[in-house]
Amino acid sequence: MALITPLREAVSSLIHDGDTVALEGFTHLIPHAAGHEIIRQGKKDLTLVRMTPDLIYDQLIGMGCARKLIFSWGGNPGVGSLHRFRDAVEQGWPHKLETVEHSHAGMANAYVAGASNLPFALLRGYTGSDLPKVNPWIRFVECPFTGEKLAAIPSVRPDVTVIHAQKADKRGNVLLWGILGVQKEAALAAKRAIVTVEEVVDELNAPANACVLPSWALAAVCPVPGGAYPSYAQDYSQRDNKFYKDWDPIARNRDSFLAWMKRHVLETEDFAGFVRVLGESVARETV
Amino acid sequence: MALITPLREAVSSLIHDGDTVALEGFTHLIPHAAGHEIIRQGKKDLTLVRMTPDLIYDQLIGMGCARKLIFSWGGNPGVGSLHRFRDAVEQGWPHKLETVEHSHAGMANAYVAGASNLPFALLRGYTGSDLPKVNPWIRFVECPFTGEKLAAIPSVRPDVTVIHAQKADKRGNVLLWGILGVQKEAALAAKRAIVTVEEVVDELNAPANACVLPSWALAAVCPVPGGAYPSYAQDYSQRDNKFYKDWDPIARNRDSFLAWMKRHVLETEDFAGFVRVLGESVARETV
Amino acid sequence: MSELEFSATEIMTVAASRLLGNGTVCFVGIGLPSTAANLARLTHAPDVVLIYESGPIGAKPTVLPLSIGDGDLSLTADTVVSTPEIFRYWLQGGRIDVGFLGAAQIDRFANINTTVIGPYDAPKVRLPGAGGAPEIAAQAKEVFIVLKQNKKAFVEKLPFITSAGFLDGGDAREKAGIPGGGPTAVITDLGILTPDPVTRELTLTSIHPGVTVEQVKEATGWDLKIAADLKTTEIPDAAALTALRDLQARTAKAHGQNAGGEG
Amino acid sequence: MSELEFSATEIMTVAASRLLGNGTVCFVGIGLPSTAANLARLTHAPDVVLIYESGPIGAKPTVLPLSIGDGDLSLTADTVVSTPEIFRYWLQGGRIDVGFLGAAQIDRFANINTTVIGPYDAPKVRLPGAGGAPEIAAQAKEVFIVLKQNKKAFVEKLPFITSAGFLDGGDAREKAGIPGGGPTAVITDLGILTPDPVTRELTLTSIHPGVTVEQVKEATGWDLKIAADLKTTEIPDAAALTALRDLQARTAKAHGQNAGGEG
Repeated sequence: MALITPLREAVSSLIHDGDTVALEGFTHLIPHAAGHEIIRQGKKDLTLVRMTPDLIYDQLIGMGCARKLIFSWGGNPGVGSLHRFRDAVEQGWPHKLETVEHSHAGMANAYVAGASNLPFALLRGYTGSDLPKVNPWIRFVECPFTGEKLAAIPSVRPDVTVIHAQKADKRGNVLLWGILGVQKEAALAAKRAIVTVEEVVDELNAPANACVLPSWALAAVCPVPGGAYPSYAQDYSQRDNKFYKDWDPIARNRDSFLAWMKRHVLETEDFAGFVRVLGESVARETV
Repeated sequence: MALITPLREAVSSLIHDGDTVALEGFTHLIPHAAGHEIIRQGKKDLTLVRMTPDLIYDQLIGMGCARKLIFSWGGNPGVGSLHRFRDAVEQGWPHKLETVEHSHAGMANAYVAGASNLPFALLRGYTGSDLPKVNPWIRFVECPFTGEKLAAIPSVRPDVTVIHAQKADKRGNVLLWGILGVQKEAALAAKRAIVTVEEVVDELNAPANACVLPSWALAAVCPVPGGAYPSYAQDYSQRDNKFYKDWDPIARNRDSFLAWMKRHVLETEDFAGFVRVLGESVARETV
Repeated sequence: MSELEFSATEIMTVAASRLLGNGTVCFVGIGLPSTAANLARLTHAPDVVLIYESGPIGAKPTVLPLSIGDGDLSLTADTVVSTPEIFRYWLQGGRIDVGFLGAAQIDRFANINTTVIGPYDAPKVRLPGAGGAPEIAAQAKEVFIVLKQNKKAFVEKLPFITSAGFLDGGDAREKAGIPGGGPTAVITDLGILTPDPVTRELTLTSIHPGVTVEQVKEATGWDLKIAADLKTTEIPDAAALTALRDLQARTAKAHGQNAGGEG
Repeated sequence: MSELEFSATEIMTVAASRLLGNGTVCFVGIGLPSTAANLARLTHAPDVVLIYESGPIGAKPTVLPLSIGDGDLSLTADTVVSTPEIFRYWLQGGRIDVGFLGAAQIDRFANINTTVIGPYDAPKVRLPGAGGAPEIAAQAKEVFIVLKQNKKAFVEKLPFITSAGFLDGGDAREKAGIPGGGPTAVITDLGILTPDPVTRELTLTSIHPGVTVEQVKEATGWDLKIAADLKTTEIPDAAALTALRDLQARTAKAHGQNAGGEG
């Protein structure tokens, strides 16, 4: 049963050094506040899983939280490279980052297989691609009826999945809508699921067949209004496209990255603190 | 692109003798009107697929439309046996019926695999059950990573799937809600999907992430208000529980069954005709 | 609270309902299991989570569903997902605490048959078949089975094992690689049978008041083991009986009957 | 209709857009493919069905999405499903007519690289990676690829094949068991390349007005084949150009920029 929990407590008690952790959200509903809290608490040696490692993973990787990354597309959407990700892969800074690389179809199926408690995902995929040459976790199985060869990859079964959603009710049932990505599968594939939410309401009033995650399937629900920033929550906030562009020069250089992280994340108490300091930075810029 | 089509035309042009046909609906939204139309048009030699063959398949089987049945639970829900189904299996009347028998988990996964264009479904299933001894289509595969054995069954890929839904818009996009069963998967697993609907509206006004089947994924959309009867359509009609009970004595006897089918289905023009004659029968009874 | 008269079916239902702890996530079959599970929800276990294979999760029906897909299940649920999702993410996903099943026949190791009486290819009676039971029996953390006890139902050898209990007993279930814990209680109109911790043979551990051991043995197709410390089942308290009768009265009023099935 | 001046990117975009027939079901990548596909929708192909991997089916965005998960895609779609469903039921399900991709690098058989420049284990440049491309390239009935033509992008040998075109040419793709028909057009800022029906080698079959064959050869890292009946690409008509510019102006106003990516 998910109790309504402060984010700091949830991250501290549910995420351990060495865990496999998935923070999911497909452009929409990316759990940035939770990523910051992981950095603040100095979690180490994580195996990070995410279809589209973007700014949130650039920050986690640059701050040395990750030992390994399982992913299918790593970039700053609409802008270009993830400089911290590239620095880790190309130069081993701040330390070497092991990567396991899939396609989106592979990752999406691996989450489905994880949620379904299957050891592997079965898909038509990777044929003709060089990915199987560099990823020993892509194998092939034969259909016992037709003899056809199909791709098989291990399920994703994170120790912890973190997602952001629009609403929870007081019992900890969660409702999300709009672009859902792989969040439901990621949450159900995990041993422990943490959900940050825009607001806690008395009644969800979910439409028929909406995407609801029942409280008892979750480990913690944490109210963090705006906690997807600079990503967005449909019907609550807009994506801050400018921030994605601004991130490029900040992350390009190790020192400017570290200085930014220190000021905005390490030296702020929580997400509200981050928002306040970021506001100050933006105000200063625009003077 | 699904054109709005009269049911008679859709059944006549899209369902052929010998086809594999799935009529799905899990208590809710069972496409009874379409079943009647298949009987009226005297379709033969069908391989019928359905998780829960109930009254609709009892009628199709009793009228000799089916050569083979792929299923996982065959009964009159809440009442007892399907007498026509049992007569076909136990006595070969009106002719022998081949059966391929699964569990619900197997069938549900086989529809998912069909919709996913995979040749087989992978599940943890059937272990310890005698079903694999009597169904050669249940096999086992090994996980290429863990060596674990998992069940494999062939995908369901019907030539035609028929479902009933609440609404279509004028372009033929379909919206259904409430208990969804396997209908989406069944429709997408089929070469041709026919959807009968309660009504055709200007705009679906579907809630976010509702179950919508786009027009271009369907072969025909047929307005048949009440076409799930004696099953129901949430927010449109109630299940006629009494009819399910009344069916028991009608179907128990070959002659009473044939007489009922003749009067209510063969000698009526269409579903509206069926409803009219059924009303007369009920009125006569209650005099 | 004063005592009320009760029927054998009532004590069976109340006894089954008592086994469901509050907050338990329960995969419910239609019929007796659904009655017992909803009675639990309406009495001592308000936070029990009822999942039906047609898709409702957290259903709180006001009357007993006649079918597995009644509208009342959908309208009162926390969410309604597709049937494949129920079997894939929720049951196979390992999220079900208790699978609550009925059966046509059962053997001494709590294997159940709902497929055929007689040979599969030339059945004497063709039963409805497996439905969700094989995977519920295999994958729920534990399984409760509720059915009336008589020699036709409690048989020495099943003509067909639809869903596995403990197979041949002992560690046969674990050896077969079946993930869930298996049946922990068989609740009948005569008593409660639980598997011996080592042999896994069903043993009468509780007998309903007014029933004799001889009666139970007589209703069982094998030489039934009786627990040394055989208990007498607690009689249904008035609150539970009243809740059950109210539920059935509401149901009869809404449906005109009180049976149920898949489909 | 009068003629307007146009840029190389504009003729590329309009040429790509023209290839999309009305009613086509199109799996759209962010960036140039999304621009071309939405231009088609706003001009000659109002019933084109745009599917984005984040989940929207039948998206009709009023401005170009900056990311694959923009709210505008969700709000204007016929329905929004999960990402696994997009890849499983819709792409792998064989329901996509046209996969519309960009690329970092391409070879003569229209294989594409979006993974690394240099060795995989010690890359000179780490590119974003595969995203949805390998399965889009494999499973869509046909594939259009749109990218700017230069020697860094059009290379003799790819350091990494992320997504298969025709592999080594001829029937190599079919032999590998790849279901979709593969790339049928590569639209660049210089012309349109299409695979030879037998060898499957990309051949310049249409050249944009004002561009010379020498220029195109110069921008290609292999000895580019030129079609005997080389056509000149029809110039963008004023209606298309106006629609494109309006779309981009609306987009700039809404987003402050006009790039895009997955994520």
